[in-house]
Amino acid sequence: MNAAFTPAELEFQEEVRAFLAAEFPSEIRHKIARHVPLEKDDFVRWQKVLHRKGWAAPNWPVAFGGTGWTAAQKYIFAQEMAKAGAPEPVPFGMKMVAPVIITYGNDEQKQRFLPDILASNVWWCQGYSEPNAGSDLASLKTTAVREGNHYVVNGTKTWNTLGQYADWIFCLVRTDITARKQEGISFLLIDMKSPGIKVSPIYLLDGTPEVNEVHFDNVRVPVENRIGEENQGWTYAKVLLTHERTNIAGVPRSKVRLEELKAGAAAAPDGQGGNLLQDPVFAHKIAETEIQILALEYAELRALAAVSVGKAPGPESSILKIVGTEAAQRIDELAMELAALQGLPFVPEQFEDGFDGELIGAEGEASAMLTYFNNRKQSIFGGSNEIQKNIISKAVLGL
Amino acid sequence: MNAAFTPAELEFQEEVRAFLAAEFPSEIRHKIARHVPLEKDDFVRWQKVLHRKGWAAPNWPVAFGGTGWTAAQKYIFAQEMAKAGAPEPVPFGMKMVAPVIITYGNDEQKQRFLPDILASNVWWCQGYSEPNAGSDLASLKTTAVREGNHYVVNGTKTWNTLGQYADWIFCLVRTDITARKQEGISFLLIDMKSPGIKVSPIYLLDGTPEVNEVHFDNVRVPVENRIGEENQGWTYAKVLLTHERTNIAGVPRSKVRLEELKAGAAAAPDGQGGNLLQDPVFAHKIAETEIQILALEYAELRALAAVSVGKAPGPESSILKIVGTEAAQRIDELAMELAALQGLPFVPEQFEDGFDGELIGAEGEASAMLTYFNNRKQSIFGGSNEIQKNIISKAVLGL
Amino acid sequence: MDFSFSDEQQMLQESVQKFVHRHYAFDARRAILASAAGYSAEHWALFAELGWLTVPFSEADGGFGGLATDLMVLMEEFGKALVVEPFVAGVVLGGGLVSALGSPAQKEHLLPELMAGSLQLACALYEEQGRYNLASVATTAHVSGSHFLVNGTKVLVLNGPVADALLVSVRTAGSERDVEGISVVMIASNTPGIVRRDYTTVDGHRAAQIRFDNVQVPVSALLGQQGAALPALQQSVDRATLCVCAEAVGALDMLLHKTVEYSKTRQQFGAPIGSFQALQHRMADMFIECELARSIVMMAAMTLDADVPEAQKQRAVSAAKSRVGKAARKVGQEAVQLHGGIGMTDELDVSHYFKRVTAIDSMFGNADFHTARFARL
Amino acid sequence: MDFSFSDEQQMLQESVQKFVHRHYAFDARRAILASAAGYSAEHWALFAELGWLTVPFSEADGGFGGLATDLMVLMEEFGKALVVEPFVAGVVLGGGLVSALGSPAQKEHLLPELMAGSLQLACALYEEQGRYNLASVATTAHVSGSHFLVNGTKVLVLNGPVADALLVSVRTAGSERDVEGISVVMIASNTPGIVRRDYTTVDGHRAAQIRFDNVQVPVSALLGQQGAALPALQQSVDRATLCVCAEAVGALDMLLHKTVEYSKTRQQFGAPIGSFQALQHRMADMFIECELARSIVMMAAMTLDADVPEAQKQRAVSAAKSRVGKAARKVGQEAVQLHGGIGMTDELDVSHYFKRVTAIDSMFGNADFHTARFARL
Repeated sequence: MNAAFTPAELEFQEEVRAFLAAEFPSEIRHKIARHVPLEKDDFVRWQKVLHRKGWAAPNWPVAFGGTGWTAAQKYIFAQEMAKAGAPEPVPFGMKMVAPVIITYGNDEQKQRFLPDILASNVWWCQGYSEPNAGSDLASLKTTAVREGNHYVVNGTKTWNTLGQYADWIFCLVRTDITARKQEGISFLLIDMKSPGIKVSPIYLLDGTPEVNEVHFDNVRVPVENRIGEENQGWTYAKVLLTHERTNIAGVPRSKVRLEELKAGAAAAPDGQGGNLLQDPVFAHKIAETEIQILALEYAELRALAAVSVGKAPGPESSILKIVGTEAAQRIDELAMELAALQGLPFVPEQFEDGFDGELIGAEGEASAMLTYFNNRKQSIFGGSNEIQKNIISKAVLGL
Repeated sequence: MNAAFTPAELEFQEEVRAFLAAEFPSEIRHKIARHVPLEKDDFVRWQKVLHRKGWAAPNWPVAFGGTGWTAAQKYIFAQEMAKAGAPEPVPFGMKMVAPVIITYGNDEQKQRFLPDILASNVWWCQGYSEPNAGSDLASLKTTAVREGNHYVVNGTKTWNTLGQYADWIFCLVRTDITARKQEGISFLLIDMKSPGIKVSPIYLLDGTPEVNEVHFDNVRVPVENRIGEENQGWTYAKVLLTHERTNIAGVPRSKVRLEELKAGAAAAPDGQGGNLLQDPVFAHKIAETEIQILALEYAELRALAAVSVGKAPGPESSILKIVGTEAAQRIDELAMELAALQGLPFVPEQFEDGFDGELIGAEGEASAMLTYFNNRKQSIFGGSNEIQKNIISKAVLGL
Repeated sequence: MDFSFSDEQQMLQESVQKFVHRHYAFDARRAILASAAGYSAEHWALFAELGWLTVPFSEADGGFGGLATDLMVLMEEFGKALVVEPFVAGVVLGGGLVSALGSPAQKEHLLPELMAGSLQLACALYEEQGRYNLASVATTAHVSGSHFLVNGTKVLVLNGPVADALLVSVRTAGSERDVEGISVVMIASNTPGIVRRDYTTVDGHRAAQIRFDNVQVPVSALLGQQGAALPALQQSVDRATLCVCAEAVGALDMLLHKTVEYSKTRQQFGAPIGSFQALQHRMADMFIECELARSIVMMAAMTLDADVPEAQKQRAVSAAKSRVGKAARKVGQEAVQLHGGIGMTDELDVSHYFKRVTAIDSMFGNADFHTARFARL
Repeated sequence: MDFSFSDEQQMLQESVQKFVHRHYAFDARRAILASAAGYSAEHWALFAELGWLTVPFSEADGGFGGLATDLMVLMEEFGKALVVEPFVAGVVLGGGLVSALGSPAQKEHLLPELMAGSLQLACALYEEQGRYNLASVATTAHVSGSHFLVNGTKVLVLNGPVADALLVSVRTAGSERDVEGISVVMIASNTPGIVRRDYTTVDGHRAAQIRFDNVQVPVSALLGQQGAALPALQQSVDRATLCVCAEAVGALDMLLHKTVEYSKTRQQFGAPIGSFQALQHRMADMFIECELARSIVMMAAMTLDADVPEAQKQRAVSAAKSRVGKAARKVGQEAVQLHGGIGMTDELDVSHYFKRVTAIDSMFGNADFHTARFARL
């Protein structure tokens, strides 16, 4: 057992740092610092920079453009990315549909889809959830009826994050309505330009339209866009749901945010002539959160190490999702407490690109409460924390 | 709405204070202060003092020896008792079996049993739980088979608090083994001197033998000792379980303990030259607990006020049990943190009557951890907090 | 000891319930939020007509009686409907300051107008460096002839955008956090030198950040004795705090109620989610939080109405605000979580209740601030 | 970065597992607890024979290697069986002080005996007024000729009742909480003037409160440089702290495991209680706590073995102790609660694990103490 990086790992760390310092676009960095929401172009631009370096998809097999990194290298990369404030790739193509295509797609599908995902030429979104199939995903109702060489798709998918930008969507659809719940589901890739698709935004409680409903009205999808066998889609979907747990805990990002929180507290007057970091109660809460994240970091490193010696990522990774979101949401709470009454103003123009007026509240304060609201989704989306606890109790504890 | 006491209530408060100052035996007061467990004689002696004053059973109907007090008077009485450190009556006779006898017993039973309970001539214990029927009380297995004018009782009851002192036990027994769970249960009063009864102590995790198992081996019980109808005992038992919620929250006692905790913290060196009450983190935890108890106090007062205008004590009173035990257990935690390493010594002779050596640790510290251990029972016994939450979700929220 | 509502309180409660039922459906509220003023002038006139604007004031001041328990009854119903009209900021806090500090002439001039609904007030009490400390006043008022010259910046002036006049805490002596030397002046909103940045708060109320650049105020605009305003400020803020606590109790009840009802209809895994024991116990915990919040707010209101020392009243208000903040965190988060994705949407009222109770925790001192104040008193 | 056990660590783990399986059933342990010494001399001899008593020591000192990660492996297995032999108090803490402070001659004299199991040590470091502050030393050692005269009282001297010699922190200069002026002297337990009050701790270990009344100690009994012992004291206590953290990880795992197994068999309402979702989620939470505790203890052990500044090591140990304390509270309480009444009884091992993890939180600084130390560093 050894916590230290090897010389080779330290060298890699330097390489990542140098790359980020040189290549991470300062405009994007600036936007993030000002809490300006990134647009499609920002994500694509940055992802293409990573692609040029060969670092677009650290977790793909080398044959398809992956990096072949060790667990330690992936950890270093994620950590340095977070420290530099560089956004993760939008996961729907790179981390969600690609592994399914790689594992279950045929050669033609691999050649057709993977290079454009790797190069960020095509933006994907997910079509899993439905209005009446949330945590109970397998109760989905969107149908795909075979007509010759096409499926005709009807139904509604929801919680499509950034679906407004998407070129393609991957969907779970019901191809056999007589079969039992998990059976009769197929996995389709659908061109968003297909006639009959309508995207309507859902406004979240902080006013952002980051998720959508996608409606399918007799959308014709070529049969060759189906992954694997008909009616076997649930098997592929399940793999996706337990796959790609890398950095699901969000530790590097949470560590950076915690440092920002401490800096903010040190700069925040406590109203009594001191600052908030000197307030023992607030400092205690920060320390507890920092300790939680430290524990989480090592839980993730242990999981990565297990994977790197060939063990499959087990249901234990559910704890990374649960604790990762809880820690992130705890930071949101503390940031809101730090902002105090200066968290109340809702001034969206402050977060628009090009805003150069005076901020209301200190840097970060004005967005603290909105971030708190928005991030409540973390424990709901991506398999709610309740579902994760069901997984732990069934698959780990055998209850 | 008015929080103030009326002049009559203030006068009553003075009367209670004067009575306690004059009549509460100093030997018992001294024992409690030194955390010496009270013995049977202590309880009986004090209860007889209350009886002479006519205050033994504040919640009984006046016809049977109750006080006829208003809700406010009962509140004042409970508060002053706690402030004086005077123990509550052992509940099994006064607060558990007596209301059942009063409500469902026949005249002969009332005359036979109630006066001796009121005068503390007879010590009762409860025979509800069984080793395999804990929270699921109705699954009890102790049988009572009718033979002429007797029932023959076989089985085992457990968690008999202070059963080693008891003259009588009230039991739920199964008189019809063919009936569905809640049916076929009868309510029997059994003389502990009956042949075939064996009491064996259960040692709890703090070393105390305060609970017992009571074994029944062909114990003959006269039929006239049955309350109400045969096979209708569950109805009577249920009433008992929701009845007598007065002071179930233990607010007066918790308030006194909190004051002791604050005094202890003010006297406890923090290792840095100050005391623990000056430690903002510890003071914050105390304040939160104090606020919780204040909220609980008013929740209980609201419930008492509702009862006093004729509303039945509802399932809302489950929150008094839950929050009352949580608050008490929180005080236990804080007392243990206050004691710190001085909570570790286990020196039982310090808590024996007549011990006059030097205490290890400050007053209260030496018992803090044991109290913490022992009081974990509060959320388990008397209808576990999980059962209370089931009651709330079913009976209050309609789930 | 008496926990029952008086006849007047019952009538007040019913009257608000009737109004809310008729005028405050979720869509109607949404239209008010989207309006320029951010509140309904018609509703405001109705509030005046129904006598609600007189509730905070004593009979001597021409009001309903000024009991905190009356305010509690009113505010809880407002909370159930998420009423956005600026009752607390303008009438309880603004009117409260006038009532506490004003001379007989000032009161006669201002209070009838306020109770009639024809005067909108806002209080500018908080500053960036001061966090929740009302004594941290760096805004200065220097005497210059028969005028004060006011300089400084106030944050989160609730109702600032629509107020006709501002009640501003200013330092007339001493240094930043001295408890002495704080005064309150009333300044017409259109006075030259006032630079206002209006905004909507996260929960849909209107507020402003206000800079005072050499604002000239006649010395007659002083409310109360010069330099001695802090106790009245604290008292008025405490009453406003009690009001938002009671409002939160109403809103929390709605969050619980809506979550329980949703859980009975929402089907997942072939059963209503309300049949899952893990969620049942969490809703039981929400119920407990709601009941404790209601109980402690009742305690605080009754204590404010009682003949007890001021410190005990402050302690009671802090206890209530602290516990309500805790309940807001817990019940709000659980309501959203148990609703799932739909609870995150703007379209459902649940998210609006969640935002309001969360915002309330950040107003007039959050849970930590009040827990510390409670411990100190 | 490497998270795998070395071959030696795996062998160590298996060797403890084998011992525990053979010798440490619950009843066997109960017999040890009831014995006069409170530990088994036979076991102790076996520990020595198996080389476990050498684990804390560097190869230079003749030990196994002295890695914290080795200690972690050993202690976790001890925790699973609730081993009561005084390994931490005597060998890790006592031996650690000798190793850190002792002269070559002292080490040569003491360490072989210690590793052979023929010497029992105890450390007298804490005082009533000092809480967890090792620098709060009021026990004095005044030089008188070629002797120190030691006066003062130490609390919670673990292993005190059976120790052959005591390592005592004394003040040789400065005032009560000065970090300079603290020395360590070794005093034979039978030295006149030592007044010992022996007792069992709540979790079945043996300890003593010890008063020193003009105890004469030769100056040669000084370990290390006079007045400069605090850093070594802190370092040794930190290693002992890591050990009890790892022990707690083992015990917590058993609490989880036993609760899960019990829930699968205990029938209530016609079903095993482990089928109730509310309890399932609570056991999932227990699992999470156990995994986080294990992870952070691994972090702390790896940090102690790394080439990093002392402050970072202290910070790592404090993080671990803080989190383990939290886990002990949560997992311990839940294990008892989910077992119900039977979990409260002395007869079931669950209550003994609960008491041990609870006691561990109170040793060497509780969760609050270490959270504050973490924040400060």
